[in-house]
Amino acid sequence: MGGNVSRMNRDATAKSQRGTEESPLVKGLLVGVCGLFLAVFLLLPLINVFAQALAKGWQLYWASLREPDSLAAIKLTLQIAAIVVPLNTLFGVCAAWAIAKFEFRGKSLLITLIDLPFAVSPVVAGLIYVIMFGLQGYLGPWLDRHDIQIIFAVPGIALATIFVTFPFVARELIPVMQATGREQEEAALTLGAGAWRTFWHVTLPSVKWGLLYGIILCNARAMGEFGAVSVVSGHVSGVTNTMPLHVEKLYNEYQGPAAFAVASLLALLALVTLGLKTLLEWKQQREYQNAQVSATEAAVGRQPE
Amino acid sequence: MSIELRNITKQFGAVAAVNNVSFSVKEGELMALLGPSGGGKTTVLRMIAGLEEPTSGDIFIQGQRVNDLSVQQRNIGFVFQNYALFKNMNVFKNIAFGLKIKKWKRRDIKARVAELVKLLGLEGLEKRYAHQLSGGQRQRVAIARALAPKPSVLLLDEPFGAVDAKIRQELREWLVTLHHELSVTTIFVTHDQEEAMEVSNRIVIFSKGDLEQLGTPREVYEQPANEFVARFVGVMNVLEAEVKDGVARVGELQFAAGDQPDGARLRIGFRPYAVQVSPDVNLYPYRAVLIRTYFLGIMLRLEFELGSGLVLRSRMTKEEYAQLGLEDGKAVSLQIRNYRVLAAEESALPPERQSAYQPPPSIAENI
Amino acid sequence: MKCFTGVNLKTFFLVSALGIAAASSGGARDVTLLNVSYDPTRELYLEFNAAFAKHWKEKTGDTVTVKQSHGGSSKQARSVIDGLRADVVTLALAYDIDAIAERSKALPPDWQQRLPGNSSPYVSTLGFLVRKGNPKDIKDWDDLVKPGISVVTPNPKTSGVARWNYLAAWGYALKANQNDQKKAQEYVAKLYKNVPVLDSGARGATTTFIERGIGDVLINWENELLLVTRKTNPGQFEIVMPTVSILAEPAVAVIDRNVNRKGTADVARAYLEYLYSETGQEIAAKHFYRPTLESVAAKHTDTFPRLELFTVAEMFGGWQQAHRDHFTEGGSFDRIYKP
Amino acid sequence: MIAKRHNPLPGFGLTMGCTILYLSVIVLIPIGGLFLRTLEMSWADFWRLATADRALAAYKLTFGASLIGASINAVFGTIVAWVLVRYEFPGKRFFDALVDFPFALPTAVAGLTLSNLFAANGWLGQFLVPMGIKGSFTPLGVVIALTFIGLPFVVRTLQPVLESFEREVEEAAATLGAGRLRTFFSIVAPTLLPAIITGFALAFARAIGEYGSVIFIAGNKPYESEIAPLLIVIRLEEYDYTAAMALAVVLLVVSFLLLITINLLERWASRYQT
Repeated sequence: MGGNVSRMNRDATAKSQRGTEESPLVKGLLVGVCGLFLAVFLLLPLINVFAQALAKGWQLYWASLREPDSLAAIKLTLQIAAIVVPLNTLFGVCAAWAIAKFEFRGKSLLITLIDLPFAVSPVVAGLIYVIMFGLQGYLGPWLDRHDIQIIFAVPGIALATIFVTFPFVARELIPVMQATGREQEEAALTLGAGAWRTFWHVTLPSVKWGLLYGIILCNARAMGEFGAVSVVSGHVSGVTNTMPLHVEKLYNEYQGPAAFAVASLLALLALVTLGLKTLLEWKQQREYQNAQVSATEAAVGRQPE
Repeated sequence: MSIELRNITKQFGAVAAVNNVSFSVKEGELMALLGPSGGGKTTVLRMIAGLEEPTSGDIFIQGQRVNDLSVQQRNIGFVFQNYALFKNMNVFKNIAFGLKIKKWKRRDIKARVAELVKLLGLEGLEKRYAHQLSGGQRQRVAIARALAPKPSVLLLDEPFGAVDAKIRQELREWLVTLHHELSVTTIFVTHDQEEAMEVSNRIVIFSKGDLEQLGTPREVYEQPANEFVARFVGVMNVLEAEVKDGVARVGELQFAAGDQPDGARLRIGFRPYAVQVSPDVNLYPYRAVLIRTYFLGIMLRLEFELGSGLVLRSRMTKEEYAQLGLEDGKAVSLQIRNYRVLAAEESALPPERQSAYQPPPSIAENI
Repeated sequence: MKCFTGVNLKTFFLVSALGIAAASSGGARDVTLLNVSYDPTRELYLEFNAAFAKHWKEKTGDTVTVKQSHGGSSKQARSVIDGLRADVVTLALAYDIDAIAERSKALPPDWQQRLPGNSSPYVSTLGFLVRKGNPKDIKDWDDLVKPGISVVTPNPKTSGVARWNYLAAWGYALKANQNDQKKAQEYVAKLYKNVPVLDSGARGATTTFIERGIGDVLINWENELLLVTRKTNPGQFEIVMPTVSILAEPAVAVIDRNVNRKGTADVARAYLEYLYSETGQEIAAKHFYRPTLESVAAKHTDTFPRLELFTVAEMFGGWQQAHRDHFTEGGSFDRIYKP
Repeated sequence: MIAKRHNPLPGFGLTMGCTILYLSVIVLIPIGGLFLRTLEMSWADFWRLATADRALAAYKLTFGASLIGASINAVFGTIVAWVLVRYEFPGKRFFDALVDFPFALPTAVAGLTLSNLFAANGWLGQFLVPMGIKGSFTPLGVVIALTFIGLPFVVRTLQPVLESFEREVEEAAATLGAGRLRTFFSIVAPTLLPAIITGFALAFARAIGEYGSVIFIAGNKPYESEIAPLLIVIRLEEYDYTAAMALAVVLLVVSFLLLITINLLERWASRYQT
């Protein structure tokens, strides 16, 4: 899911395709429908965020962002991402290695379980942690006696976010690692490289784009999660309000422009994510093309005998 | 004339994929378009089919100008390199597809498909899907599908490119037989000169968008129009020699240089079969040692080192090798019977020249 | 009550003074309180927290930082039940604090007796907000059920104020129909037929009415309406007070278990008690809550017109009873609000 | 779980151990906790809570709106994927990148801006509302939000399939005399269908659980514009933990079944591959 979309075949479509092409009318119509659909559903909402954020001027915009509660929300959001993303990356790499490089019973069940957070409602994700760690839940009373706070504090928010963003890195990496196969690692092993060295110098470089891609998506989702965090946050201004929750709070406080100002930061994050993703795809494509070119050169260089 | 191309040019952006090409194919002929990849031969085929539009020039099929006809209207059969079978249809439905489009009656479709299934040896596979077939079977389904609506011409793009060597040989022979039976005008594209020579009546040779030569297999082999054809069809040794006193020299080899001035550099080309070898070290003008023998099945490839260190490659049959009593390290004498002085440009090719010495009658011609 | 408070405070100050004397070399403490409150009190507590911090600094030398959490009243109570470590709760309904007491046992069931006025330092009532010039000519409850009138009120299932709104309407109808429950239900059912949106909280409803331009009448806290007409959107809306309304008694309490653990019991209690002080009452009035201290209330009679107010206790037999009758699954609200 | 056959690569035990541990702590044990808690209630209680009228209304809206949203995405997503893969037009790369926007945009922001757009005084609402199309605070708003968040799924599932779709197959149909429409419906569509259905299922699965974007734009009226995840939150706020858990279990089971369906679909989609 998410999908690492290959753009390898694009050049093939550049040729003229007489007889297998739609008439210009149909073409124009389809492009128009596509453009209109994307404009209404994607472009307008995006522009609207910034327009509303700046509706009352730059001064108010900056003032809303500089407000202590906003700064605290931004800080907390970054902090959560800093906890969640490395953990999920580590897990993603482990899971991808085990799943992509080995055959074992129950593999498809394991993959389905890894996918589960994609399909589970964020609200349910929050709820299960309340049931686990809340005072009315399983571990709550014990945690309370030992003065450990999980929900309504950073650990709970981090846990809920981990749950929701759990599959991103693993799901991006598994197909990439499967595609590269085992030969490279086996070759490294026959050359006497140790396990760690093999992983670091052989496996990682060949999956780096997929890995980065997963990390970026994971990060975007971690910073933007709302439902799950909302259930376990406690909404304490300046303490447990992440940026999305702060947006909701500001919105409920009649501070529309301020809400949109913070929202615009999140939209900006989304844009940066898209930009990085496009850049990654471009790099990956270029690397692939270079490899293709040198392969063709090698093939052409061979004289027929 | 079944198919005729007049001054066809195809530009992709600034690049001319096909450059002012004219040729014609006779009714019932089996024509090969031969050339290295990127030579423009597939583009020519696609233009005949109507899948590409020529930038300029005219295409005629059975006397009718078809430039303005769409693919659908041209009534051609096209077999794609990767077969392009419809994955969501079984063999029967694949073959019947074109007939359904032409609104044949169901009974007629059944009969026609049965006929083709039999002709192409696909009995029992009617219900299979593409992914359940072998490469050769897919190839035959693709041909059956193309032939079903009785096209006026059959176009095949690298028909044997995707099958392995052994099946390729069978398929070639089978294509010749099939063509013989149906005698439908056929053009096929290949980059394999052996395949072109074995299967076709005539060959068109392309390089970088230009038509280099058109002729029967024998013509293009024996009378190549230029160095490209000579090197592409068959194998050619090329030596670079310097002219001194009217003679071109490389190592101890000497070739008549005609009226070339001293210091001119000439390129000398000759087929491996043109190297004549004798165990009698005095029979031919040059002394050499056989340094290595490669067994290529019925043919052998030999490498001779001359006194100057120059290495020549030659080919001969196993019988000949035995007859001459050759083995690695043996000293021999040799000469180059036929050779050409290659022009500096790869354009026109001067006629072949012969060396002064004639072969002894005991040794067979070995072209 | 007053006396008790006073004694308490005095003792407390004494203890604090000793504490300061004892720790004078070590310097003042930094204390953080968490006040878990409901939506419309943000501005009130923003100012009150600053005042209290100043007051506390003067009295004890300690620095108090009060963190706020706002949300729907029930949602906030639920968080405390699940372990949100509130020192004090200042919620819309005593019922929500009862729920905390009952489910988490974090404070005694008789918490309401610990502070004056049933632990309601300020009260409020409900009013109507209409668009400028009152185009639909809304005057009293009866006008709300006229066809074509669009009424904005939040969802009683999730919002404190929405329950007040609901009970106020019900109570009005009871009074108007000589306690006929059936007629009251008919009236309320008709009223909710005119409601296009049920927001989950008081603030959401106000936003819907003001920013999104939905509805002809907004039923909301008096303080919320005054805030709109006097501060955020002056000149665009008008307040209409009905002849009869309900006396809303927001309640406050110290969450014993949390303050005992954190050692903030004294400051937390002082924080709530300060709400009853003249300063606290003035701040409440400034943010359009009706002060309970007579001396302060007298100064604000033009802001808070006198009208006939009934309480939940007298009309519905207390919150527990009212909740059971009206808001539980299958209660009156479910019966009338079923499209 | 033991690696079958001999495999010389190291680290299976370690990575598998870490994976299972992490998965258990984050996902399995908490979900198990939920189920365990649900077991404390009787089956009759569970059934009563999970199928209360209000819950049924919420499911109806959630599944109905998800179904409509996913269907809209199936149709328009196919067009978008087709246009992005097949045609050249100015701004193509920009639109292509923009397709992932709903993945990247926090759902709360999506809800905020969508409800603002479709409100009576919003950019779109000012034209639509007078026409009687009320986007904000109605079930239609739920559909709009769910369409937005599900948009990338069909496009991104379909794009690689379309890109790897051999043009020769279409050309083959053309040489056999088939026109564009005929080729599309008898050759192209059957090949794309599994990918479209998979994308549809993914969008549907995502839509069912969606919370953040919907609560901003839906009116959240019980029986009318209240989605199932919101009902869970409301039950929690009513201190009704058992009802919240019953609903959560229903949603979880549905999610799990959908995931399995999607896996089967993906297998079905690759049935013509060798």
